[in-house]
Amino acid sequence: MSNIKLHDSQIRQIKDICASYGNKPGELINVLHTTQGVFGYLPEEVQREIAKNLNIPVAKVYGVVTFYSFFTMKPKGEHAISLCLGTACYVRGAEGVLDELKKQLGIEVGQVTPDGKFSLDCLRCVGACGLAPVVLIGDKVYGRLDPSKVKEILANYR
Amino acid sequence: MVQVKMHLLVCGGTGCRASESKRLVDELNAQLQANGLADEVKVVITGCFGFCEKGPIVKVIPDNTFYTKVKPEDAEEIVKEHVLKGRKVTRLLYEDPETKTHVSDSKHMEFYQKQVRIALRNCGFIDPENIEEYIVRDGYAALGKVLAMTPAEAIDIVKKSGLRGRGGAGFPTGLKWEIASKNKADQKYVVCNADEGDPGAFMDRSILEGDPNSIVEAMAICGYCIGATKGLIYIRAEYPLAIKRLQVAIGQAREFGLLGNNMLGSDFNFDIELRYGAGAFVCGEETALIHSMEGKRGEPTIKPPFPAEAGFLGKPSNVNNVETFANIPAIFLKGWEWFSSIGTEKSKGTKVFALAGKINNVGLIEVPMGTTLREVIFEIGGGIKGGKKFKAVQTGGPSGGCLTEAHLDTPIDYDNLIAAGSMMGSGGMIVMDEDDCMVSVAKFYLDFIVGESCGKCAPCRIGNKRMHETLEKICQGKGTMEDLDYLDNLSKVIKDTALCGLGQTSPNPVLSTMQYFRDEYLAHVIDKKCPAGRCKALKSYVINADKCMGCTLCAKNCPVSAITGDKKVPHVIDQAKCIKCGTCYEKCKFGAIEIR
Amino acid sequence: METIKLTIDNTPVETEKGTTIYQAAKKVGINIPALCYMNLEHLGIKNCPGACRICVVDVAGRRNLAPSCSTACMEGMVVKTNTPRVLNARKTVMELILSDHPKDCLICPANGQCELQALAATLGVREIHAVENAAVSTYRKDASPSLKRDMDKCIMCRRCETMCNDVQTVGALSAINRGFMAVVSPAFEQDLINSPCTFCGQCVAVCPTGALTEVDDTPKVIRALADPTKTVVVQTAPAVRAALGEEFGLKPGTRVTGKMAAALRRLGFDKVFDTDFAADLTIMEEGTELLTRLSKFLGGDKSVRLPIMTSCCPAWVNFFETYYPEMLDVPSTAKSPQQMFGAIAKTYFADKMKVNRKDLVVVSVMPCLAKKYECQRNEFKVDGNPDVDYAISTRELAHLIKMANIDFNSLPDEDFDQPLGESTGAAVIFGTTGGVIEAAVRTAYEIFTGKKLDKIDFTELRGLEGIRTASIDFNGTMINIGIAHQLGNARKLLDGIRSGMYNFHAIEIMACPGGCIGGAGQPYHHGHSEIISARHNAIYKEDEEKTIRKSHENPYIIKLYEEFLGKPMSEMSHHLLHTHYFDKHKV
Amino acid sequence: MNKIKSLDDLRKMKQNLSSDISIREKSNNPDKIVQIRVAMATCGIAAGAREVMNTMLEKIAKDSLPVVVTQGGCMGYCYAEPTVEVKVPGKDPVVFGHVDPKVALDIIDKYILKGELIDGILPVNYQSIQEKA
Repeated sequence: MSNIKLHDSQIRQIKDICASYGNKPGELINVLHTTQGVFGYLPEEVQREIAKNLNIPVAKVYGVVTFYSFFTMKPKGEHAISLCLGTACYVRGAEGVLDELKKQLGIEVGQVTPDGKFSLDCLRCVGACGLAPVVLIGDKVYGRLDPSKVKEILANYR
Repeated sequence: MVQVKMHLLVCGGTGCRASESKRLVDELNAQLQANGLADEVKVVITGCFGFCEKGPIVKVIPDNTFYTKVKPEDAEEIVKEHVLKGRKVTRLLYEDPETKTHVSDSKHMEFYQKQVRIALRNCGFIDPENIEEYIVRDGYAALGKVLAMTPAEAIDIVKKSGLRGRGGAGFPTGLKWEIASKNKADQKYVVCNADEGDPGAFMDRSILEGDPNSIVEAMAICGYCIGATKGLIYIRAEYPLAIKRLQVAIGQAREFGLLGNNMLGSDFNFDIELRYGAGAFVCGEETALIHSMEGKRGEPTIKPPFPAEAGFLGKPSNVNNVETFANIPAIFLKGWEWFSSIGTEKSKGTKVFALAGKINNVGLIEVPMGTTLREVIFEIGGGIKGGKKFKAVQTGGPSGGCLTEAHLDTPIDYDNLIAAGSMMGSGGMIVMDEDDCMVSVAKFYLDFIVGESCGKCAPCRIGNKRMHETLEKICQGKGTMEDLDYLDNLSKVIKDTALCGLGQTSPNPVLSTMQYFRDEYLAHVIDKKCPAGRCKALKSYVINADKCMGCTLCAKNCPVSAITGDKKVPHVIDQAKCIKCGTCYEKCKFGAIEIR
Repeated sequence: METIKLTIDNTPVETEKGTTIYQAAKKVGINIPALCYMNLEHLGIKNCPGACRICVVDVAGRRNLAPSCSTACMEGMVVKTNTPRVLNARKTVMELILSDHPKDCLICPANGQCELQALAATLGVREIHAVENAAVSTYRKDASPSLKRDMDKCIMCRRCETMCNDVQTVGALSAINRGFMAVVSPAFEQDLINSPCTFCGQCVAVCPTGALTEVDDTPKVIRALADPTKTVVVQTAPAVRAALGEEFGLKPGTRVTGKMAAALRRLGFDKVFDTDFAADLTIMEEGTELLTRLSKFLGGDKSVRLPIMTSCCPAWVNFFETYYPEMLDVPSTAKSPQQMFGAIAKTYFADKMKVNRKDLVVVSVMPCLAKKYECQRNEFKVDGNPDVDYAISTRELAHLIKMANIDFNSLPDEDFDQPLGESTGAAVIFGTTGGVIEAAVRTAYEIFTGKKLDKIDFTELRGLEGIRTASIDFNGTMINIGIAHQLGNARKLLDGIRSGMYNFHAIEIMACPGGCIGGAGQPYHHGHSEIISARHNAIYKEDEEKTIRKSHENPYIIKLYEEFLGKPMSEMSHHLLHTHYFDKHKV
Repeated sequence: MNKIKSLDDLRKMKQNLSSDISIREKSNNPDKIVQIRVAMATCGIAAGAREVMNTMLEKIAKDSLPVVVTQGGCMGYCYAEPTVEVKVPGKDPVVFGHVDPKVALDIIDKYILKGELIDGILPVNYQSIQEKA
């Protein structure tokens, strides 16, 4: 059933996270944020463990995880690429940048490259509209992009 | 003692930080140190100046010199020339797009001249991570005033000020507080909605990053008024800087006794906690926001009951957005008469707008209600980028609509925007030019809505999906007149039947573009043409034989070998093979490739 | 009480404050169509997410249309329920729902029972605007031993989610995903069998479409009936007779015991027996177990765990195995009547008939879907051969009767066969909440006190409130009894016991609203809870009319003990009629 | 820790802290207060402009005067450095030459505060304090 088996130390980590929020069901989203911060993603076993500690049905945990786009059940690439698709970026040509990113990486939005190096996601406005269109690679922001710059930027990470 | 003679204010907002403003600050400090000026000149990291287009910004005080697009490497020159010798670094000054002259004093920039800053009063002026600077700017004095009044008196002032909610629908804030104050409960909550989700809107983030203490103070005021001792700020997890600044502000306020028990010697107690969003636009809707804060799926529920009756954990809760709160301290400090003297008859005060899109001065501005779109776009915003023609401005985000040239002289307020088929929303303003296809724009918003619909009610869950599919069909050149009728009917039904504000307003971008740009829809449907040349399926690249020199560059670069022709002979594009990538168009040095 | 006046479709209405437009309209004969809305008033169950938007009406002065299910009446309100704007909105929304719904109505298990289908007809949907490559939401399908899930047919009414979480507190189902792909599902879209599902089937009972249905076992029954090498016997649970008639257009609450026996005989069952017989047997075993524990307890034995809990309800058994694994030694070890019947049929009766147990097929007709799961449990099999081969629901039986061209309503009343067809009034009331414990009290009282009961009816144990408590005077010893129906109420009761709030000697728990009469295998109530209370009354009427009303007086039970079992809780009884429970705790 | 226990505490705190940010407050409304610009080009600095500026800043801070001091480039009066330009609201700007710390204090005490004329005003072909846009 489960896709990964958690180590005892990981189970302990989750227990501690839940306990730090008083094991309160109302803190589920905070617990998920913190846990994803530690694990990078929220696989099934992690969600089961959280459900157990907060004493809520795992279906509810899964329901929450799948509702919010911030939470992911898949690990991200080593370099997580996020393209802003806010309106400002859109009207300044973000779609073309996206097409180029897909082409260069050979993956679709939401996927990870086979070597695990890059993952590609879209997000809504990051608020750097003055720099539109904007791409984030990890925490670094690349602004005022056009498709021709994509290859060059990716080269820094290859 | 050495007197500080100069302040260098550096924007530390998200936009400017993205352009390395952090490193710039380090570099400035290093240069000051190297030149023995560290004691005389203070570098202050402030919130957003609003002029994001030209970030990072450095403002030199007291002479108000306004440097734009400053790179860390420029620090040396600024220190050696301006700080040391009093000579302004001309090349970094803002250049007026019309007169092409350098403007050194921000007081003389058109961008700032028309603005009236109430909500943004401290943004770009104080160090947001230093509560003392806020206190010097009369911070917490409004709270002090309020604590000397009865809650009813204080609510009355908010009512008289005419302040309306800045998050969307414009519900009178004082009335909201009054309702919450009248509901009896053992516990009530003040909730600050900082889940700013409109793509292209970042005013709340800038306020939180630039002046977090004003929100803390306003929430405490609200708490006193409605009888709540707990405040919650629901903030997007995508705003790490705003979160950090709020945490600092709350921490400092607690340290100074401006949050906690017996505030300012009264018997009023108040404290604030942060709750994080997790990427769901619908959580900007207050019932959805409350469910999200409770650790649940952020699905809206039917109102009534309103949060003022049964909100967070079933207790009466007052939800206001960031900008609304940001106005509160100013109203108490300067009086409701002052506030209500600004603006139009039914919309008082100012509104912050995030200007973005095809406009010269992308940024954050605050203008009195009643300012016209023309003033905002052409005077403050500096007009359209690249001298292109203005086509439309989208206000209100995905819930709003597109307005046209005909609306440029309409004074902006809640009621006028609704009458024009749009809405104030949170204040995003996206400017579009002649190159933007309005069908595609409508499709863009629907795409957003489809991605963000919570899926609870049928009209929004399925209806918006069908609308999006229909728009896609039209952009593909496969649309029919029946499709337009279908869109029209669906839009009206969704407005009529969707459960929450998100759904009820989701057809607005379609309705307004269909109303104001019907010819563009008809061009797509009947002529199978996209007048803006934006819809790939509807455009074809054709080589103008008169201009083609037969250089073969296009043929060499075509990824699908759709271009053929001999050297020095005009080339031809095989339309069946062409994938319309536009490479040939970009590569051609003779302008021989035309889009039709 | 404060009342307000308004007009609906030009009809003046006076109603109490807090009434919704939907309810007020109903009062004056205006039935506003609704889809997600469900209000089981008699049971205190309500689902009103305001999600389907079918029930919208026009309220004068309002910007948009109002959902009548969740909009309270206001003084002076002017409501129109059938303007062109309203009708168009309703129809358009219905078209949208249908555009993301499979069009296989003709071969759908809910065909003819589907609320969506009926409403589409009412609203007059004739075509759906074709959108090129219109997406449809599809999901993993799943069949457990009891239920089938085909969420392509889900319309997000959320009724199942309400039942699973708010009413039953099982938490197997939750809304998942967002937007167009939002649906109700177990965690990770895994199979129900891997979830904490108890198979109570209340999700099926309320599903307005064919998204949630029972596993259809009728083909297996038809095959067995047609197999000349098999002896096929049938048992029918008490609640079935109080509801089966509804499938044939009879008024809810019509008892069809005789017609049912006749129909079963015509279907070809070799013997038509009654689960009620096994219910009487259950009382003998469970009652004796209660008395044994009680005497030890009253005698000061600290090792005895009280209260004793009934164990007839298979969903309840699944529930405490999953959620209260530390209490596995508390419930009675007595098997459910269905399984007791199977065990006796495949031993005592098979011997009598000189049939090999492998050639004897035991079919049960149950108001329940968890019974399908129960009869497949390994501990109820001998060398792989189950004591009960197939458990079909009341609905499936009705379907069999219809398929066999039997005109049910014109059938004569017939009796059950013997020896496993005789029952008492005590057994009949097993079909409703409070019935098992009343039956047990009738017998336990007489055995404990050695006195004859003057008054057989323990009305203090009856009713439809979710949790009921009563103290019965056993000749000076007060016996405290707790009753709960719906698993959420069971949880409250158990938590109350844990916290020391309650102090019971015996409790009865039924998973379904109203007990078995509200079981998930019963004819659909379609949100009309008055149907449940009509069945409730019918059960007590049947009891009243029985000549023998105490289990220990059933002559065939007496004979069974004499000939075969010896006495209650004997070694043979233990072997055949008692079971044990498993820790099924999962997250 | 510096708890604020009353509105008075808050006011006091504001008073104590205000000098730090006053430079920004003043620059916010330059037209309404007295502006002093000290020429701080190489020649000015060489002639002691820095000392002059610091003297003025100290005086202004000490007495919480509504005066803002900025530094400018060379005004072209190299013969008279250090030079200081003073603009009092409602009056034309004047430029003082050969300013030393003592003159600097006189400028503030006499010219700015009392409106008396003092020696050292340079001829009128000066630039305005308003930056050429």
